[in-house]
Amino acid sequence: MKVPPPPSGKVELPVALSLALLADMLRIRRMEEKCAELYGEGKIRGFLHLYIGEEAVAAGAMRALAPEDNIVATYREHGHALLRGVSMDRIMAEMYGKREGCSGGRGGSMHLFDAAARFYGGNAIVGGGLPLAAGLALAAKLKKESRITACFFGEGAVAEGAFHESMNLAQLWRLPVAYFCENNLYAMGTALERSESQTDLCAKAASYGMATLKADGMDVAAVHKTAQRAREHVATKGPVFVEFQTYRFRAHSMFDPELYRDKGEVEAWKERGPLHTFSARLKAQGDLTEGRFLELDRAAQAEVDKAVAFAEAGTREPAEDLAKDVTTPS
Amino acid sequence: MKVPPPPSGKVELPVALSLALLADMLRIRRMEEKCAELYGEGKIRGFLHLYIGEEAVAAGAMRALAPEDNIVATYREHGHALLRGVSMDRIMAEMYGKREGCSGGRGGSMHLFDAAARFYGGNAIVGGGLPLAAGLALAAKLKKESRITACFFGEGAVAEGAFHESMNLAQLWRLPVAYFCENNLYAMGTALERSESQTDLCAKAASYGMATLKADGMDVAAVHKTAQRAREHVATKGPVFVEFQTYRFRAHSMFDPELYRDKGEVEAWKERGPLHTFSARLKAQGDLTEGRFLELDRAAQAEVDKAVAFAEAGTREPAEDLAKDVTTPS
Amino acid sequence: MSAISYREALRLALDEALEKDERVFLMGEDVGRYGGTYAVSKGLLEKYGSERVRDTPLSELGFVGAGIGAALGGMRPIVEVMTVNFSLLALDQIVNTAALLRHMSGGQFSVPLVVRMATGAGRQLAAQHSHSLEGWYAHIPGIRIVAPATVEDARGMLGAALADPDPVLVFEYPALFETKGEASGGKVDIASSKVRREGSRVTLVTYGGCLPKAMQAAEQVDGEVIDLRVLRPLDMAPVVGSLKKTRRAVVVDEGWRSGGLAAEVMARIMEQAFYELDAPVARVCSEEVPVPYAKHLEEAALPQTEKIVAAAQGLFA
Amino acid sequence: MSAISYREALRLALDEALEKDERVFLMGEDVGRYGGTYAVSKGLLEKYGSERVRDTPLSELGFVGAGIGAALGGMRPIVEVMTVNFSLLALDQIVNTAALLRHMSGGQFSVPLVVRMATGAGRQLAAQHSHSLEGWYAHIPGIRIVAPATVEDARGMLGAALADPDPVLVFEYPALFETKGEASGGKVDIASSKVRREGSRVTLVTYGGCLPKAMQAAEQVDGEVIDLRVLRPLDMAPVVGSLKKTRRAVVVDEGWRSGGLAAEVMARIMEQAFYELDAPVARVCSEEVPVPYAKHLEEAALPQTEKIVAAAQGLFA
Ligand SMILES: Cc1ncc(C[n+]2csc(CCOP(=O)(O)OP(=O)(O)O)c2C)c(N)n1
Ligand SMILES: Cc1ncc(C[n+]2csc(CCOP(=O)(O)OP(=O)(O)O)c2C)c(N)n1
Ligand SMILES: [Mg+2]
Ligand SMILES: [Mg+2]
Repeated sequence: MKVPPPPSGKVELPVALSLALLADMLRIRRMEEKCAELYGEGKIRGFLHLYIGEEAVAAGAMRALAPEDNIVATYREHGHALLRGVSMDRIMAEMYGKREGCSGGRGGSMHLFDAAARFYGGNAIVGGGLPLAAGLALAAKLKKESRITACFFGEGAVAEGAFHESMNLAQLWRLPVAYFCENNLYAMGTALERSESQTDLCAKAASYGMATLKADGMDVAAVHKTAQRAREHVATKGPVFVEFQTYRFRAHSMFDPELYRDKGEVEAWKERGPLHTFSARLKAQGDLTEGRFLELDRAAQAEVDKAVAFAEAGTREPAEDLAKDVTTPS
Repeated sequence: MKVPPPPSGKVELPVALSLALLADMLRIRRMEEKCAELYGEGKIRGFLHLYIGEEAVAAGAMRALAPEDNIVATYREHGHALLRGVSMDRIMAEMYGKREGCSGGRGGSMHLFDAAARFYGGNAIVGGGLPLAAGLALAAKLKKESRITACFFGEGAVAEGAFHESMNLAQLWRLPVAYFCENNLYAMGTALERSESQTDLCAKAASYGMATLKADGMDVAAVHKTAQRAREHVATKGPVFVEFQTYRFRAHSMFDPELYRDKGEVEAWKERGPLHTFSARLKAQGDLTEGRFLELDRAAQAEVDKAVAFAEAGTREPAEDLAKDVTTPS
Repeated sequence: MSAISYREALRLALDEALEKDERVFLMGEDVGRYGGTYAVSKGLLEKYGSERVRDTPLSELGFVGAGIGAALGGMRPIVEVMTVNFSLLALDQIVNTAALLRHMSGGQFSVPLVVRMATGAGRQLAAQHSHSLEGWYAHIPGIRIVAPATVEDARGMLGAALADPDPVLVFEYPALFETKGEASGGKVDIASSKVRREGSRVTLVTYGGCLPKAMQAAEQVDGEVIDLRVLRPLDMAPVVGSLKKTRRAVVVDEGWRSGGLAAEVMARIMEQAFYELDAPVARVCSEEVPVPYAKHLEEAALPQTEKIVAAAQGLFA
Repeated sequence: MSAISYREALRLALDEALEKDERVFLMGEDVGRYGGTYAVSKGLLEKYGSERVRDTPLSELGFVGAGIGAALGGMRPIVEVMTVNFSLLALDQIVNTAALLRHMSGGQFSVPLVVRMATGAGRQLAAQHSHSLEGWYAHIPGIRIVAPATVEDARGMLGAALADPDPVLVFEYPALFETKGEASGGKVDIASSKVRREGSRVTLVTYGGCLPKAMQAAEQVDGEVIDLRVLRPLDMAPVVGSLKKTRRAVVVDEGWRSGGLAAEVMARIMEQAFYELDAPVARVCSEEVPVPYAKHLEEAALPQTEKIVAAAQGLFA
């Protein structure tokens, strides 16, 4: 597969927004780099799926959504949770398995949740979130609420029956749901062309009669504008499917020996990295100085340090409370 | 929905073949009319799904297939089994629950099977046969056999995840399988436009990159030619999806009060009935006389009478043998 | 108060639920225009419209998942999966999402979802349409499983299920649809087992479609019949109580013998009432075969009154 | 003969199966290029090519169904469903097709399919990745369920499963993947339970990932350990035999307590060895909660050596 040239050209966004998007991406990046480190130290366990390389998608999309909207995500959702407003403290504490975590330590990396942020997880079954999102959208429609539901998922999920059934229900019932497909070209070690007879994902979505959009997922500005159009479409017309073309720089999870792709491909994609290409463009057009960049980076780093301290200081839920929250106390 | 005009025009088939197709349809029709009667008498029980009105599909398709091909069907499969060469005696005995039945009385109407005919059932889970057919085709491909697998299913199955996953696997792996969709416009009481956001089923299939064909399922000649083209395509190029547009004249099953469609629609479709329109066309072009028709009809009727006698005379498997065939005796 | 059928009771319950609470809606295959496979929802589309009595495509995984989402979104969906046989297609959403969500989210998200489905054999529908898997579902923490066996419960359990903040699976028994009985319309609990017949020689523990068979058997063996009603969480108190008196029990369950709900009841008796027993508890379950079509074979495969009587008598041999 | 790991034994078994019989092929998610989620199939793609070590899309229902079809078509497919958690998506094909087909067709079609999947908790993978549902599958007639708990069985059971004309589900235990042991390469049966340790005070019945825990506990309580190995059909003879000696038993099972396989073992003991018992059989199972992420909570949720010891000692209280 040919790697497209890096995102370039003028960033047509207000400076403040550009800087905010940059800061968002930095916050994810620094947080996850720390997570990788903590995993090495055994402070974080279980599966850990890093989003490194893909930050532009969550960053660009999340700022296009409204506070009343619902979010559904996958096991690769640290970035989405963070940018949706779940504090880094609570995310980090969750990865530590502490009761101060955003899921009380019960969920871990793959199951971040936050009711206040309308962040519905954190789903470790590939494709599992898609019907859920349709249902959240159905509820909003029946209740005549203006919120939309945004559902993030990987391109691997497209092969699942759940994708098919959800797309059909969403379009048939004209549900206010945006399906945001993060196409990073691989599902674990399986490349898109070895899992889909039709690799044009928008063509697949269009076969349900659904509106589709596509954007360079390494370009946060392009993502943001596309997500805005998507939200507008959903709010006024009906469901939409958006393909964000992206790439993960790290292994699938901490267990992945990465036998299925060569270093050269990864390096080529890194040229397209959302952080440095966006920074460079902003600098080129005078919207960002190196000093400002370092400031943002330091802030992100400080947030990470604080989050780690918070998590370290967190407490363990007593084992006697194990059975709590299996069902709702009456 | 507008009902198209009845099939008309010259039948471009050898006379012998035309008469054979007519005889095939008559055999199904007479057999099933008898089944309905027997159901009324309590001789047949459980679910009984009649194919009346749709006979042209099984008739036209089955004669396009080779003896080595595999067949997978649904619970509405009496016609398919019969035309594939399962004797009417054994079909009828099966509906009676007799050990002489083609499934030893264990399957009943929904589960006709015949190993010799490579007839793999008789599946009462909507969509359940589609992955199975892909697998049979995969085996043939791996074994470099020339057989294809033909999978019959209703348009209701298109909404199932099993459809999606099977279409993708079939096309991705270029499996020698023909998906024959019998679009009779209803899945029980649910009209196609209330179950699919995209009602053009060929467009759906094409979204997997699969070749598609479409034919008037009330015109046995059109079905036959299309099925021949389909088989040729599968044998030489890869999988194919065919939509046969048809209609069932009877209720979904013997329990259906038919609240969901009006009599007028059913009557309009009956104008398109495969038996009388085909007979009329053959007569018009001098390929069929009323005498010949009556002869064929009497033969079919005689076959039915014989089958009923066979079933009546059949024996009951002793209850002590209940656990037989749960697993393979070693 | 006059007698109505089990089917009418189910319909009445749906009607009342839709009437009472705007958040309630019914969705599933053929619940609307067709009138429900078993005619349970007949007339409701006309009364409540197609938004609230919503026909779905054949997409069990999709619409059960959508039901979970709608519940999270503030609605009170009643999702009908036509029969337990097809629910296997939706199992992932039921187990991996509905049942786990509250715990996984640290108690943030309850899923007030009701899933209804028909279950059981006995009408010659053969192997793929005759499963009794409610005992299977009863293995899963985070969901409640109810099995109305009387007209009163058929009427009352739905309302109780809707009032539950967590997912409830309601298993309905086509074998009982023509049964007549009184339905007070009063509240019923979905927490307790109930003694349906007093007796002194042997305790017959059962639920759902086997209840009438157990009642008939009880006549012949002076049995005390306990209807479990709620399969998860199990209420064993009446069983243990009865055993103090009878000291013998037969568990009757239409699920296949190995690993069916009957096994769990036996295990609980082992744990909670071992010293009360004068004989090992026996079970009458379905034989370990896919349910065959032929009538006499199907009958041989399922629990029957005579088998229950024989098992009860066997305890005194 | 030198010790190899459980993982190596699984790989060896696959390698030998592919080597020996042309009809055998392996298919599943990431079995090829990735090398298998647990590195079990590493190197096999290179050796046998992508037709015989076939990566699939994320389509559990589809490729398990395709495996059934391929088996019917004369192949000997080994289908890997990465973990039991995802097998719920394929359950319809396993239960409604693979398990029923032979009976439903009056004995015409056997399905010589092997489905492998990883199962169990213990690695902080949280609720959706920690199920132990092999006991659930053991409820279904028409399929055989095997649970290799030793390196020898990890190596030998696959070949035996492939030789079985009917569907066999092989449950593999990541918790045991690093275990070392001898693997003779000789034939093993997939029909019998085995005594893994002799003892005289109490019988500990278990299988799969709990075997090492039961073995440890046995040291402390003079336990006789029985590894069920095959969960369907169950071979109770060694259990009953052992009970004649010990008169007490604890069943250890990582499934949730209610309705787990342990319940079935207890029910069978009730039926077959009631009069041998000096105390009610106890069970140590997973607590009835979705498995939590936090390490100490996960540990509290699962069976542990100390709990087994305590349960065994409790039988003498
Ligand atoms: C139903 C299901 N099958 C398999 C898995 C194991 N698995 C976890 S992530 C993954 C790949 C998913 O790829 P994709 O959807 O593209 O998302 P990405 O990881 O690339 O973000 C697989 C196979 C799973 N979690 N759920
Ligand atoms: C998975 C599943 N869901 C529901 C049913 C109940 N059911 C049986 S036939 C049917 C309609 C199928 O319609 P279609 O596929 O169009 O076939 P037709 O009956 O029209 O031939 C339904 C809903 C089933 N058998 N299997
Ligand atoms: Mg991906
Ligand atoms: Mg149809």
